[in-house]
Amino acid sequence: MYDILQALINGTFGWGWPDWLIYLISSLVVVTIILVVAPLQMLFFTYYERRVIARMQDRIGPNRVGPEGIWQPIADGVKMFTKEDIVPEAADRIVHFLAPCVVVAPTILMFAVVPWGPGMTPVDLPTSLLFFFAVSSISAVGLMMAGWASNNKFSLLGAMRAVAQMVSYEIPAVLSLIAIVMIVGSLSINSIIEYQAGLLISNRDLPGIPDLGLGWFVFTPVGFVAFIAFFIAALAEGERTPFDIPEADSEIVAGYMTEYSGMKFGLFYLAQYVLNFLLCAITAILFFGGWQGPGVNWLYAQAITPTNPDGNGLFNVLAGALGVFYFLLKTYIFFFVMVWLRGAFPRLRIDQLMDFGWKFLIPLTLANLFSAAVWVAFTRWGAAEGMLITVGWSPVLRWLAAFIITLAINIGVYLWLTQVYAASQAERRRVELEELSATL
Amino acid sequence: MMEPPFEIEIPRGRVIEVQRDDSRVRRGGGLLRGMAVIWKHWKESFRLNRSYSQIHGTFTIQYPEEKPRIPEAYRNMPILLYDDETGHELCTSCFQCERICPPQVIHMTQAKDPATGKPVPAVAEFIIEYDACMSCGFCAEVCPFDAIKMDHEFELSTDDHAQLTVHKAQLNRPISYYASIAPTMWAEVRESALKKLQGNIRRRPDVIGIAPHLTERIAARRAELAAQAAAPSPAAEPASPPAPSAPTEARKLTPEEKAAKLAAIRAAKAAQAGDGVTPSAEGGTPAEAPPADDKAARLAAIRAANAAKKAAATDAAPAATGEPTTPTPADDKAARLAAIRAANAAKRKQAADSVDTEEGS
Amino acid sequence: MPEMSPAELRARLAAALPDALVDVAPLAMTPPPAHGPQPGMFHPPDPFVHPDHLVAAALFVRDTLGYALLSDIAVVDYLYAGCFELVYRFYHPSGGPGIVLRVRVPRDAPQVPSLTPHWPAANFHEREAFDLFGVEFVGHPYLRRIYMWDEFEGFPMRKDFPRQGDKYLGGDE
Amino acid sequence: MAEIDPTQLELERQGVLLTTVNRFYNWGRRSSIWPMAFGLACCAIEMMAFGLSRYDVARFGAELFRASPRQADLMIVAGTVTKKMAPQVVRLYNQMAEPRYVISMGACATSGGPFRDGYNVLRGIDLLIPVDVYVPGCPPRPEALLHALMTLQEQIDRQKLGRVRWYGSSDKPQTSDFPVPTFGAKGLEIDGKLVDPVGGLPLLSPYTSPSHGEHRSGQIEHPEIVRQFPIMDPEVELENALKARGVAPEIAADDLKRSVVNDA
Amino acid sequence: MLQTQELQVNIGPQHPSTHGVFRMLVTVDGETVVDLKPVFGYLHRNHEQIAEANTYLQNMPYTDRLDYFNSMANNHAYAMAVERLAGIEVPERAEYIRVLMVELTRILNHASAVGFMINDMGAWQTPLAFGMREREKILDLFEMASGARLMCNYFRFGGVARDLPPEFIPNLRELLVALPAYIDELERLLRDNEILLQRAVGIGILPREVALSYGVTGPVLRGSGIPYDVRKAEPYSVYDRFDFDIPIGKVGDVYDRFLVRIEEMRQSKRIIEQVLEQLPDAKGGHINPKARQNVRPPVGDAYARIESPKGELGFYLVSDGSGKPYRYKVRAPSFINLTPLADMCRGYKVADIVVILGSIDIVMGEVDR
Repeated sequence: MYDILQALINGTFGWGWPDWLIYLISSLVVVTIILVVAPLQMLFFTYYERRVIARMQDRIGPNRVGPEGIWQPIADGVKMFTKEDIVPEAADRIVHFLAPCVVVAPTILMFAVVPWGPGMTPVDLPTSLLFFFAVSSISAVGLMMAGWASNNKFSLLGAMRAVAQMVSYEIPAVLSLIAIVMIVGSLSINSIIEYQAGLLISNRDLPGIPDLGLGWFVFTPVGFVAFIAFFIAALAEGERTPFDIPEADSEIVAGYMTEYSGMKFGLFYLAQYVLNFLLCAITAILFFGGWQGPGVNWLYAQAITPTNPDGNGLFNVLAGALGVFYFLLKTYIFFFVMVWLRGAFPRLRIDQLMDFGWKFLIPLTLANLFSAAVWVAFTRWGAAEGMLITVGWSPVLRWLAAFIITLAINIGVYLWLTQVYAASQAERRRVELEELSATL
Repeated sequence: MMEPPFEIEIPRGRVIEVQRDDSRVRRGGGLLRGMAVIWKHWKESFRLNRSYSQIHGTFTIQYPEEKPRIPEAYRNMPILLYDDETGHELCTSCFQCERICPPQVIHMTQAKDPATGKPVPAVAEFIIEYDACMSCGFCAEVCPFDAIKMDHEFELSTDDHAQLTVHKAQLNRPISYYASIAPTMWAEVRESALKKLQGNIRRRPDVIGIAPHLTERIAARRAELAAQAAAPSPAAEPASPPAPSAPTEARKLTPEEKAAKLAAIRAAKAAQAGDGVTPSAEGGTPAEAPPADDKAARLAAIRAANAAKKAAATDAAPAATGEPTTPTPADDKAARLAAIRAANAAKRKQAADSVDTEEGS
Repeated sequence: MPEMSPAELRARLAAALPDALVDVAPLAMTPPPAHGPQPGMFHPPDPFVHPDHLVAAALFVRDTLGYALLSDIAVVDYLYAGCFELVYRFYHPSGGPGIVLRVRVPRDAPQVPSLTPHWPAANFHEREAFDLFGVEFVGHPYLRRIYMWDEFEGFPMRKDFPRQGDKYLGGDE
Repeated sequence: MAEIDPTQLELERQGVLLTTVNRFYNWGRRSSIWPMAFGLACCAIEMMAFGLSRYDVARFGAELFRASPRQADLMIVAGTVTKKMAPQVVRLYNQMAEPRYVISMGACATSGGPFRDGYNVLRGIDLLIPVDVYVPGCPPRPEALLHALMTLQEQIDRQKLGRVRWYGSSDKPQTSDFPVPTFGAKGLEIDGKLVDPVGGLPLLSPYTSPSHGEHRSGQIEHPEIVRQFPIMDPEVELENALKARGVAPEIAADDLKRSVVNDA
Repeated sequence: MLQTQELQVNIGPQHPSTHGVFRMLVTVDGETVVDLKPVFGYLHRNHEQIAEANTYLQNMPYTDRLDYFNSMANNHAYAMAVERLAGIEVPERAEYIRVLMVELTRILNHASAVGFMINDMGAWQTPLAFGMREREKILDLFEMASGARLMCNYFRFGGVARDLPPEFIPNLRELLVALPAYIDELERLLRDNEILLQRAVGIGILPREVALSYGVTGPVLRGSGIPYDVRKAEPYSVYDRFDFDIPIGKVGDVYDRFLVRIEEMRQSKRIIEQVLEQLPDAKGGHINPKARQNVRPPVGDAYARIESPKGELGFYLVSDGSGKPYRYKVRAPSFINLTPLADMCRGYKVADIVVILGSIDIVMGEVDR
């Protein structure tokens, strides 16, 4: 944004405004866009989810408010804004008020590092991935505040579950990302996206692959396993089925939200769906190339960029539009998968969820980390690093070797882990039964 | 405790143990299969499912636009029938329904001849508490005169509790209305019901037993006929041209007109449905056309015929009376209601007071 | 499928538990009408057990005869005769018709030994009977009202509990 | 909404702003009525059917059955309200945030229905909380419930922002708490007074429907027809019952007294 | 060692997943259930007391409201009890129609019971929606025959209220095409589902001796491995003329009950097909006994029981010779099946309680009556 404004104001119009002013203007514009886009995404997501899940249940879903029910989320918003705000007598008023804000703020903040298209990153931090996950953990504090301030058993139970779940699933999420980070060698989201140019194979791994924007990580064994692990962890972080335990309404009414009404509840709702959007988006970015897709890079190469200030502004628009299109398409597809899972599955119990996270997902991601190391060693390392086997191999051979070895490792680990996990579960059940019969 | 004999032989069948196979190691295949099932539902949901043999497709009936298929036997709330032609109610106040009603929501009083004070086989007031009716249909089942029938109308929601205590004026429906919602069930009892009605009409003096909103019209018509009979005008022609539209608009819709309209709409819809299916039946193999189409067409024919009949009746009725009905004297009723309400309130207050004193003592 | 007639059951019980059985006279449910046909007396063929030997009889039925399904405990309030009758119904797991034991207790002191400690199936039946009829089951571990709230007074299924509504005023037809 | 507020009329005449806001507000509320996941008896099954494939209340934007009363707009009282359950229902209603609506679904919730002669059945939920829409039927078809929802939407359309009961300068607090009955020895009590005895008429008058005026609940108003609710007088009743069964009163003199039972 | 404190959690009575108004006082230690006390009565609507003031026929619609999923089954048991008491014969065609209706009821009950159980596990209504879809079709058939969806009030003493309408049988045959497809689909969706296995296998185990001593019946008893089914154990109506199997479970956990219900749906479909083969035509006798409105049985008592979808449903009637039952007692399967709930839940997690409760498949109308 800054580049374009710079080029537009000082270049095309030649007004010669100072840098800080342009920077200020561009920041304001970006902030405005984020603050408009985030709730819009949330509104669209609620509608999208209700329609899709209705279709899965042979129903129709909201279709009477506006054309095909498209204004439904707006009506919900209007209603929530005007609904009475109740603070329970026994609640801690200040914390009760602050909690939704603490939950919403980080989710909006996370938008800052999400690239929407080529050159369309609001803030291009060199450690944007770290920022993203660091900020996302803050909302756990808000949940705990909400649960505690409500002074309700169910709220507290729900909040505790939510926090326990978020904390424990952050580990597999981050571990699976480290595999990607190792391969890319950077914590910047933009460089991760740029790495995924190519066609089925990234052209950074194997130079010379034509750049169709399809060299996604998910096509590699390491990336695939990381994707699955990350997506499962994302479901848990976003409190989606089968991990929607914090708000399991058949067990603990509505979880930490039980005592919230009106717009405070609306804020939780907003935070949850915005978080879902961001998790879908980050999945699309890390494993499915984000805005990468056929044609984007070609268009962007002719646009105004810091490296190419003489480009054509029209191509900026075109590349941006195409990039945003690809990005949103992927995001929505992931959200569809989330809804699909919600339509299909019951939920796990909290201890089973913990078991699954700690006993299955974390070992799997650790093994995947090892695969990533193998991948890096085979494709990147040379004699200097002490990797003597591959000296003299052609890049294709090196890539193939890496692919086969990591594939074998990952499949083997997966099969072994399922076996071990099943055995451990059976053992656990046996022990529990023994305890049970002992107590009876 | 004795070990119970579990080896039980069962006549004509086996005891089968369910297949659990829960010792198998599972690797997510079951989850994927479940997702495939859901995907199929999502994919197929873009077409409609209206058949009993299908499990895929959108199953929703979009209610306010699309009316549900209600079978003839459906029973919601009881209604009282009166004869279209004579205006006489079929009910003779035999108290059968009041006696059988399980929640005791039917209340009625018998009409009395104002001249002699003797009871007449007709009902003076008939009250059904819709708010407690359990829709069991016993009243319709036991009624020897087929005067009380179960309605199909279910759009009865209201914001006023008092409206759910329904009096005779709101309960009255013409026979033609019932014949339009339940043609075969009415056809079964039609003969005997009308015969019994004829017998009862003979025992009813004056306008007793005539549906209240028709009373004045019929009284006027009778006076007219009497005058005609007195006057030597043999050329009088009862059938007259269709009624002028102006009074029809001014008046509230009478039940017959409503029913006729309803039937007409239904007939039109049914005809539409029939049209919709016939070309396909002709185009494709006729043998493959589901039996429902055939049925629908037949139903449509019956309904259209009914509607036509009713339309004729509606045209004739206003013509026969010659002038629009006036609403029943409302002031009188309101005054009475107010009196009763006051009495009730007093009673309740008294009861409360008595409890108060009890509490105090 | 085992089948056992009431007479056979009575014989088995008399052999095993000689004190348990009691003889009862036929019972009139309602006061005899002044005119018209007499309604007849109620005299079921099933064995009547003395309340003190109820547990032993029930356990005999379960453990020796194998009727291990306690299906039902029904209480009937014979207001005119001044007693409660408890009808215990047992079935055999391999099928066949059931057998019935009956117990009569006076209305003014309805005390029956509880089956629940020996046979948990009786638990809710007995609590229900206590709530609605006020039959006290001696030895029940948790004899509380099951349907009505604890503050409630009276036993609503007894025939002399006040009734409300139209039906009760019409009288028998 | 019979009388028209002159200021409102004036404002409406002057500009469209307020009416537009009003309409927008009503539109928001009418299009997003979230019911509470709360079923009592038979009607609850039809209420579930009304949320699922065949009837699909989601079309009206009302399929999000909220578990928490704080987030729900609509309480569908679906089924018999027993005296044991009535305090819970009132408590739940008190927990709901305004604007809140109540649909009394089916005969039992409206008047006690077929079970109104029972000793444990509340004769109409409108004795304790105001009801917006009554649906007769036992149970009403899901379509009838959809119709009730549409009736409720029509009611919402007619409301004016300035004069609904939870905004403006009403002297009542915004969530005027409805008294929660407590259990007594002979029926429900409010503030220690017997209000719904076992036997006899309830000693409460029903709340009027918020959108409506004077009418009271379904008492039959006819000089010759009286519904018999004998007011309970335990001693007289006991005597009557014994007489009807031909028993001398001495036999079961203290039958109505609660026998003392130890908790083991 | 960490000191833990036991906590009292109150689940219900308006809790979203307790199948109506049911309250459980749960004592938990962490997430583990230490003790559970069920509290009933929130739907105690005095069925038995009202029934003793009604005539025999007037009680028929009240029985609909006992187990409001299976009104036909309730009607059947009550009609049988009165027929036994008054010595009324039932024509053959009416018997077949009765069996047909009750088996349809069993299918719709199990379809929705499985759906509710999976809902309690946290599925977002999908299996329930599929079950309710099939249920709607069956309800359409009920409506055709009896005039009402839920509260059918279809059986009369000595027959049924009216003969089947002509469009009933063709529609039923169409439905019989959809039923196996639905059951197969349900199995594909859930049977091997890893999440369901995690939630269901080994949860809520009720060993068979314990099940027997608690007097539970129906799918709960059969899930525990005892093939007790009143239809076989003491054949009533015309059930001795049909071939069908009794599925039993192995362990007695939630999963077994789930599988038993699915298999019973298949068996019910088999029975319906046999009914359609054997159904005598309408000339075999009157099936609409209008004359039986005022039944006045002689002094005596009678007990009739059937295998309702939830277990053994019995009616105990005592007649004093008048037109009203002197005593009317319902032996409600859901009520008795709740007896072992505390034992089934003890030692499991709080989240399992609702699943176990869902697997027992209770209806509060019958529990509290």
